[in-house]
Amino acid sequence: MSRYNIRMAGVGGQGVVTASHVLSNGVILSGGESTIVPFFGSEKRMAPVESYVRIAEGQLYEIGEILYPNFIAIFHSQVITHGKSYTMPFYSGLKDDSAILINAQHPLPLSDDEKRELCEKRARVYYLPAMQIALKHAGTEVATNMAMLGALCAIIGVPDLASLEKAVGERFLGKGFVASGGTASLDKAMEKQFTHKFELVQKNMEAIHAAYDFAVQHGWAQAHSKESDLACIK
Amino acid sequence: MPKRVGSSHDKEKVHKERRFDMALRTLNVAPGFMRFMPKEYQDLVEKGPFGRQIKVTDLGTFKEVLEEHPMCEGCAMAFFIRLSLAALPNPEHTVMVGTAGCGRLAISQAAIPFVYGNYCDTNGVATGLKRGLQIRFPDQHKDVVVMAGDGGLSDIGFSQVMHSWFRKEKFTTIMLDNEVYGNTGGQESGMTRKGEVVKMAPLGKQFEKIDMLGLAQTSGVAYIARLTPTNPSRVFSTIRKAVLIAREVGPTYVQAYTSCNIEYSIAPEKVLDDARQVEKERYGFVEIMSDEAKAYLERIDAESKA
Amino acid sequence: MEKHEKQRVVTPEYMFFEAPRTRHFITGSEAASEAVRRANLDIAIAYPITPQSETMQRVGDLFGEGFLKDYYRAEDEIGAFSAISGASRTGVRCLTASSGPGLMRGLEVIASWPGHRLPLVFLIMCRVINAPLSIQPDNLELAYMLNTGSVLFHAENQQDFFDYTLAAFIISEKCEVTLPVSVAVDGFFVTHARGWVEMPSAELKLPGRDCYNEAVPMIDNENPPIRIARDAPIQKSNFISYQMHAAWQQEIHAAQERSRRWITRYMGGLLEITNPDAETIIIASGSAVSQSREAIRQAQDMGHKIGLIKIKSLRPFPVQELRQACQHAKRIIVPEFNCTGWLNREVRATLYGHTEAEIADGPRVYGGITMPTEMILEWLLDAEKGGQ
Amino acid sequence: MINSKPYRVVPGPEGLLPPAAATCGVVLPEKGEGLVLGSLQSEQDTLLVMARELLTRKNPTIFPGPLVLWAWKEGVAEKAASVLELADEIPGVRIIPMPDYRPIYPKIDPEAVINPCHPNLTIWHNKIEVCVFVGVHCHFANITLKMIRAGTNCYTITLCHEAGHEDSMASLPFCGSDQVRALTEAIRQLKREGLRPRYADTPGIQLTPTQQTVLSGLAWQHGDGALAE
Repeated sequence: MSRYNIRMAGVGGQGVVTASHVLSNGVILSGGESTIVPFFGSEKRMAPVESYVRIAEGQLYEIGEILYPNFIAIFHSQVITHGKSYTMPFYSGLKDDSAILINAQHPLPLSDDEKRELCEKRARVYYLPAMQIALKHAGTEVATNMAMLGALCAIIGVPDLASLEKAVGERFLGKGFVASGGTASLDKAMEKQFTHKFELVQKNMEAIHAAYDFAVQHGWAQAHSKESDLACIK
Repeated sequence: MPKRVGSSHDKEKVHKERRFDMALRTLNVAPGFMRFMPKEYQDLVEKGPFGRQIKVTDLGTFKEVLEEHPMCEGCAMAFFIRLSLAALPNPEHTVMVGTAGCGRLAISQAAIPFVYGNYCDTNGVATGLKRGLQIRFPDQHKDVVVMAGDGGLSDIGFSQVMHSWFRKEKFTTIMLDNEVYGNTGGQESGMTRKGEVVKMAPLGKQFEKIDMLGLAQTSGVAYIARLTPTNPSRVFSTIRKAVLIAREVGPTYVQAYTSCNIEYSIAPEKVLDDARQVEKERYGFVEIMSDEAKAYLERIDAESKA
Repeated sequence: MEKHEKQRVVTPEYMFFEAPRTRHFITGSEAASEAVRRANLDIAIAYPITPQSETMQRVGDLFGEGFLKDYYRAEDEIGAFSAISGASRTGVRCLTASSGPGLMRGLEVIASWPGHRLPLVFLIMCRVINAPLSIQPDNLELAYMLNTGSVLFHAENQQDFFDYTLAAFIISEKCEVTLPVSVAVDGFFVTHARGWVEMPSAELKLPGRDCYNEAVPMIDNENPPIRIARDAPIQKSNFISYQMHAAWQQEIHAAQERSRRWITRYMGGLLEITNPDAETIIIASGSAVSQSREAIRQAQDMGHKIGLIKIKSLRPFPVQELRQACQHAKRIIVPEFNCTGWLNREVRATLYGHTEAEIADGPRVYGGITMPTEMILEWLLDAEKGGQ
Repeated sequence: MINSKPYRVVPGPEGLLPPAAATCGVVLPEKGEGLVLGSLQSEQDTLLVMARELLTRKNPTIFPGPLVLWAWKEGVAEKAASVLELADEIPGVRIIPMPDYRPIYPKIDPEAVINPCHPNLTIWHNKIEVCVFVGVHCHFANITLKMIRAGTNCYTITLCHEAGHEDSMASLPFCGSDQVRALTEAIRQLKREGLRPRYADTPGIQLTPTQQTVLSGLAWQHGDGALAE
């Protein structure tokens, strides 16, 4: 298992922190080690949220924000277009030969400088229509975070989908999880949408699978990463 | 009618009036710099509420001191704050004081000096501000307005609120009462209703909502009001009275129901329906004024008509 | 006409150095209030606690006489310190004071003053911190003050208390400083004891606060910008980088550094050295300096030459000066009136790698007792023996 | 002695945050002196360094703060005029104000303002490699200067009304309109001596795209300055 330092960035209410918990737990269930740390401000509307996931085979000692990620997942285009990112630009600190997964149907209008810098870093940039996938397969855009997880999982190759499914189940069915702030309220709202919590898990998994397949079909999976994904070619 | 700033003649007139007022000089863009100013400042200078009387019917015709803010969609508190700031009789001579809580996210974006100190300190800081301004500008009304949440004023800041009232400090205290600690994620406050199950009240709140109105009366607060944001013109007149009476008579207190639609699960589009219902069932509109305050209001009303 | 209107405004230089002075035998509390009388103070906010009360009730009398424009007794220390912070934001000259447990109660507010860039003077009459309760002198509370960002002086005696307090107002309001200045003194030993104090005429006063020439805008609606949210936005988010908070903290400590120039100009330096060429040196602050002076006299009678470094300013700390002064030292002792030895730690951290001297871990007294000169002498002689 | 070498305040980027120069032994100049890269110089030498940097570095920009943007007391209009005169001598210069210090929601427009909460957005976006701060309250200037040094290669110049700034590369204290005009004169002197400005072909002040949009969108603005005294 490779070492991953994943920076997830989005806005309040998108489930960035939830996604990071599920991913991290999935890695642990699959036998790896992982830690997460979330950060959010106290603005209420469209507030930037970041969560950092570290993945490794052995024990993890580091704490805190990931300033030098080798994977960035952008859950909302405003992270880029409105600078809703704790560090500017959104790819600040990105290591060479890393990947960026962005929730957007179409490539975002990056500036020439941004394109050049990403090119110099040999960054692979993937645009995933995560919200559309969520709507289509889970019937709610609240599952956008799950679609992001599916594609992320396909790109880096961990965790396996069975472990991820287990992690989703633990998150929504388990009793041990302590949600903070407005997340608990959102959970309640989500639960009302589905007759059974199991259905909620199932729908989430459908979003994950669909996005996973999308990534694989587009050749994003680690084993198949293509030169043509590099930012400088796009 | 509000004074519209359109023709150069009007502009000149507004400008002349402003010359006599130091505060308005801070609205004079230095010669040659207007074209470099951001649009919002150009608008504030040209179409802002400074140095003129604003009525509730003027909303939408002038550049408000508060527009963009980072509070939740549909937030009743943000709506109430917007109305209150528009209602200030002299925004160009007003200082706002806030503390931890959702409200300050909006108040700090307004074009009015805003002080954010520490936990519990609003009414102490306001006391110092009012007295300091009184020393420096004995002949000019400087309005100090505390605007903070139920937790900030009835729990952690309670002692300073009460003592500012005992000392008869001449400023206004406005409580944004959402009956919960909204900013920290929904914990019980002293203003939460008895029996509500919220965070840190796992068995439901064990005691009654604190009777701040009763305490204000006992403390001799000159003007006391309780309202909901259902009626903008009432909000306007209440805030206006509270600020004016605090200038001459004594401390004033306004308590506004500003629901937390997140923690109490109110759909954004139902926020005002909820406020109407709460107003009808239990919050009402209450106004308690001392005789001195009444006489003062009558006097300034007569003066303005004369 | 109010009393303060009859006073003549003189420059700080004239007040501190040139004005003729007369000698008075007065208590530390009287010395502090006499400084206030000449300080052109606008407002003081008080809350009683022993041994501070004598000073602040005298300041209340000054208000009664018309030397101040406003004064009141607050509900508690947090109320007093919060209110004085509001007053300071409006540009008036401000004073408050406290002791031991009161200081601890108000510490949240005290530690926020520098970040809010609030010029004001805070008098500290040191007293034991609870528990167990005592009203006696012990300066442990200064350990907590060291990291608040406030400029911090430690006065030795009544004369210092007068001089440092007057200087504090001027230093606090310098644009590049714009910080609270705290003047500490050991309770009872100074506040309630008499000493000779030389003072300029009470008909003189310092120039008033020049608030539009400070590091931040005033909250008075008379100076730009019209949108003033000058207190630190505390959130980490898109529009406020973490860097702002970090740079803000740096700036507080940089401002403290900038006060060095004014401490040197108005107080003759951050430290004061006696017998600079001695190999055995006492480093002390506050009342411990007076005790050390006597111990040095006794040692001299016994044929020992001992040096003394009096630390006047704890923040900023006289780092370079102390290193310079201790270059040839062989033995150093640090007498203190507190249990934890905060000055000792400061000294060790400052001198590490800059001196060959042995630094003794004491002597110390605490809990409300003075340090007998015999105790200092004993440590000195021990140090000399150990060093041989 | 450890660290006996004088600390130099050079352009960044320095990484997360450089130390405050004041805590590294850099002291503020007296009247008649200036600071260049952390060391004391005569006022005239300081002005010449500032002038050279302004004429030769990329995208020179003036950041006027509230104390010069608003004609709130005697002398400000005069100082503002001197700042515009200075701008007129720097070909290709832009003027981007710092009208206040609040955290701006929802977004800082880097073509409209520079904000102390995130000054580098403006420096990066406009690729500013030399700038002048004038009329900014010292506290906010200082934190801004440190962040700029942390994250950009911008050469910072401060014309301070008060005691000056250790964290800018070149700083002049006690600057009234006379000192601003002295800088303008230093620029003229360098030009006379044959220094060809980097943007010699684009004389005058350049408006940012946002400023152009605002200007063209609002007819009443053409009477610029009409409101001022």
